[in-house]
Amino acid sequence: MKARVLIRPKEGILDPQGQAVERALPALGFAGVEDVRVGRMVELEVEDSSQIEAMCQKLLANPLVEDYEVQLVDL
Amino acid sequence: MKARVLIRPKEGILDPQGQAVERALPALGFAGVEDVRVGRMVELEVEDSSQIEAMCQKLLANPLVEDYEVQLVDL
Amino acid sequence: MSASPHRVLGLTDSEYELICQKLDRDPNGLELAVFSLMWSEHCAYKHSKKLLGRLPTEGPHLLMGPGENAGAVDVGDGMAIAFKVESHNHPSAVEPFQGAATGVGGILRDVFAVGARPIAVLDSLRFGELESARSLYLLDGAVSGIGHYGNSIGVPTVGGEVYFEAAYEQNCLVNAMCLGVAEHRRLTSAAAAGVGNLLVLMGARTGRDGIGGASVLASAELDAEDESKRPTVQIGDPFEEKKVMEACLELLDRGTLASLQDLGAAGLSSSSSEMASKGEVGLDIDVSAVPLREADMEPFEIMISESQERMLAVVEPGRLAELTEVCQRWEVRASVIGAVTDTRHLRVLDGDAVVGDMPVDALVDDCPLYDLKPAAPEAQVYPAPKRVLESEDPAQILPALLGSPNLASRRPLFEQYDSLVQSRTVRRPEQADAAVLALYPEHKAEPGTPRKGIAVAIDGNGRRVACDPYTGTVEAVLECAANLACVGAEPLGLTNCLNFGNPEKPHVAWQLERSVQGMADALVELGVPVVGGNVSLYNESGGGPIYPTPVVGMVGAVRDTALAPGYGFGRAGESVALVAARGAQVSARGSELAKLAGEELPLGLNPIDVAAVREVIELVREAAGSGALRSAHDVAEGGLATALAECVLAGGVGADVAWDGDDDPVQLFGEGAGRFVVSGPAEAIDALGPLATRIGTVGGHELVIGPLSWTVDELRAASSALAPAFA
Amino acid sequence: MRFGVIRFPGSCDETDALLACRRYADAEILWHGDRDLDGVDAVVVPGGFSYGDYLRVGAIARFSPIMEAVTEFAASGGHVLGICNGFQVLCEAGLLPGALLPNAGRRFLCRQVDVEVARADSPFTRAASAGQVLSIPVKHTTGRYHAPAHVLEGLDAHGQILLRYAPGHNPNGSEDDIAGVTNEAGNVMGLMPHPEHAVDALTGSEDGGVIFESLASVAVAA
Ligand SMILES: Nc1ncnc2c1ncn2[C@@H]1O[C@H](COP(=O)(O)OP(=O)(O)O)[C@@H](O)[C@H]1O
Ligand SMILES: [Mg+2]
Repeated sequence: MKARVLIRPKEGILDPQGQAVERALPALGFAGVEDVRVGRMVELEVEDSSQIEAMCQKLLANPLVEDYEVQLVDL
Repeated sequence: MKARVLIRPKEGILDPQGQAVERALPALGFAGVEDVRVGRMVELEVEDSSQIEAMCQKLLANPLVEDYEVQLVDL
Repeated sequence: MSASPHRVLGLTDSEYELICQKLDRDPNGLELAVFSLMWSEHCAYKHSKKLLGRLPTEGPHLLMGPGENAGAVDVGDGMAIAFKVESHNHPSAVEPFQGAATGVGGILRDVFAVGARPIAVLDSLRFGELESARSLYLLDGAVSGIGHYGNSIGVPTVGGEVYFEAAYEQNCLVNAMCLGVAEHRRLTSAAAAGVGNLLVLMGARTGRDGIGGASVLASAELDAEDESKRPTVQIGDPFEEKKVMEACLELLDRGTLASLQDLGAAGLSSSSSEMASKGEVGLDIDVSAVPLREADMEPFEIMISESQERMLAVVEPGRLAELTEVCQRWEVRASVIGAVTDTRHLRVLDGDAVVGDMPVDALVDDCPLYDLKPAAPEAQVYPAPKRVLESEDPAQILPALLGSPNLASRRPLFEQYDSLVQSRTVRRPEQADAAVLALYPEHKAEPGTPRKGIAVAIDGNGRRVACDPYTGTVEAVLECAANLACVGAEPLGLTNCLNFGNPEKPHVAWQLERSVQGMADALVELGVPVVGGNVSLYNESGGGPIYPTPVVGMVGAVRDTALAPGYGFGRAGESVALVAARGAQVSARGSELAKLAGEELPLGLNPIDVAAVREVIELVREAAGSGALRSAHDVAEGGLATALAECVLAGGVGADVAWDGDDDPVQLFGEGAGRFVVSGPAEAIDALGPLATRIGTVGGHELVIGPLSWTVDELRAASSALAPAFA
Repeated sequence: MRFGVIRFPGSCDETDALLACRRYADAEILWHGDRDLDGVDAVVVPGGFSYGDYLRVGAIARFSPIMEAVTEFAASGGHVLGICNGFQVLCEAGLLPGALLPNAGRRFLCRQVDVEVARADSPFTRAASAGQVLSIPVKHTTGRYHAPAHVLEGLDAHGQILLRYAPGHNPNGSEDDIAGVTNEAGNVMGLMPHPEHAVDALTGSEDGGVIFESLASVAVAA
């Protein structure tokens, strides 16, 4: 089973990368974009999807500063 | 409208981060995990979702080495 | 036959016929692919090999000259410094971050392939003018990529240079230089030796990276077809290379390997045939034993893949276990993929099937070499720079020069590089004209015991070479030597990268020929040998050729690094002097001032009396090396006033310089080889003799030049012009 | 007194740290795959790019076998010093509070900065004096110290902040100008600046030596 873990900086934590994207967009002609957050995505093939939660907690995300969300993509 | 851009290394392109995670997982007791790819996620609020494609091409992704996928999350 | 495969691969019809003759048959697809790469400009030096023969390659300190992955010089105590500069121009134009990163990765491999531990990287960069969004993008990407690779692998980036000129708008240049340190007895050759020995591929798995890169990306003009080359961009993995490097250095230290070679352009094809050629042996390679990143790769793809972070070693069968043990500990893949034979053929097997069989000599030595057909142009071929400076008032000109992208402070750039790791960096960027590195960081300061070291600088002002390929190149060599002199270093050897346009064009051939001659003449006069280098041709596309850009990197020995002066003025009350070669000339021709004023590039610069410049270089070197001087700085782009401003900025203290009222901008801002600004106690300055003229005194918060004055803060603000490029 | 300096795959500053330690005591390299600390008196988790900084800085290295031994060593009161990447690893391992986030300026930054010693009564700073300003380089992309508000308050209350960037020298946007912190017990310290690159005037500064000197003197005293 294919799983996708989306990881983003927690609400309230400064996200300089997101800010940089937000600053760059108008110059490229894109107006009306707000609230840009840059995070990570980890995609993996797992046999046992019940492991994913533990993997996120232990390795893939740092729960102190990051939120995550798991998407399962059955094939 | 909230959009989420998922960016991953292109098929066939070396993904050093994915490799590193894949190698680390067994030691942590997670067996049966394969095909790990580490990419980025950009979340943003856009007024006009038709701009997103162009934003990806121009700024958010590097189409030379990355594929991307857009998810729209209507609120 | 419009689409003959050999033509698509870049071979001429007559080259193809020659290949058929050498094989006594038509090559198959794999063989054609391998030949096309081995006979490419990049690997065979078709248009430059004859010229390179003019460069002096012998000197008292030389240990290993051109021909190996990196050259090496003796620094005493049984220690050697190996070094080389290499280009990664085309890959960087396609994808600046990965192009520059893998450029650093590649030059690091060349250095540890000869058994030296990399201790420093320098970068030499050329982009179009900064107003161009593309230049900004390339600059940002290349700098980030160099930092990414060098920082992550733990090798400090201690110096470099960057210029912005419209001539590089379509073709940026990214050259990287690396230095490594080794005991003499550890210096290793790439020559495969010992029939029956095993060929081991170490490091990353092989993917489709850079397929076609060497023949297409690395030696053809870029065009709108860039798009189609994109999926084969090479990705760098400094973490992998770090492990491979540690494993290789440990293996060499134990004496486990018979020889070692990096995989660079043309991948396995080039590395294996070079090893076989140097060792006068043959090699059998089984592509089915090569670990792949993508399962379905064809044998020819495996042979030409440019996947990064791979090394090829030859090992005696009895020592394979030792090799495997070391590699396992470093978590480095190692696979036996073949063996050394006595056939003098490169045989490629896919399991049991022979899929290619080529004489090594044919691959490595038999590519036809071409004579250049140089012809001097009748008029300057480059358009005049855009005028950006209206004022003729020296008070305005100095800040304009300091703020011009070619002269502004490089701090926003080099702060992105770790310049300190390995704890050798005695003089950092913008402290001195050359980086100074301690040879033995583990030694402690002991009174009376010198802290031995080396110094390194890299130079090459393409615009001046465009004005005069001969004199411009002489100047580049002299500037490097002058930079070393300012920290008291005695030059040991030089590496160079020749970045030029299409050598089949007569005026480019002329630039190349004159430039190499200038380099050769200057080096003979200085007594400095070339230890190796690289050639990058065909740097042109729609916009015409780049400025001819020979980049030279020089390494020197420093007796006591603790004495090496920086260029910042130090103590109030000390004297400032101009030290100039006998008959040194100053002119606005081809200067930065002329560029800002939008003047045409002249055809021809004032000739240089190299012997006279050598004399002043030696004078400054002796004084700087003995600790007599507080500061020493060579006068280069922007002339005397700019040099003074740089000394003020680096020292954070002003200076008062007498000026006889004549506010001729040429005297203040004109350029020419063989001049230095030094400071120190009056007695030390006077001891320099007749070539030195006291011109002022250190002190205060302003730079005063006769009737002109600028505060230190004004100067600093002017020179901070690059910061916005990295905001 | 013997220091042990850990070498992970991708460590870069471990040799520098080893040489720095050796100016004040004996020191040896510890291999990430080993499970014991060879009886060393203090552990240094060095800087660099362990596991390439892939996924998230420090995230993979903290699972190395040797980190189990370091965790036990710390629990029993042993002194552990994490420098830069080592600081990141110790935070990931939960041996230190908080986390290190990307620099406010996003880029890698290598710069000599001034750092103030906030407390000189710790085993890591006892050779310094309170308020002393040390010139030490930083070099990192991910050095912005962050902790939730209540944790920050606790740090202050328990005297866990040992080093602060001097006014105008905060290179990364760290909260409260924090450059170095300890755990509550005070025996584990992490800092972003690189004291091991500041132990010899020849290469710019010897101010960082006080950290190693402090540790060496505690272990000897103990
Ligand atoms: N401009 C030059 N000056 C002197 N030596 C050169 C120059 N260009 C190339 N060489 C030498 O030719 C040899 C082949 O160079 P190259 O193909 O770049 O080596 P590699 O494949 O190891 O990178 C090297 O030994 C190199 O030092
Ligand atoms: Mg090589």
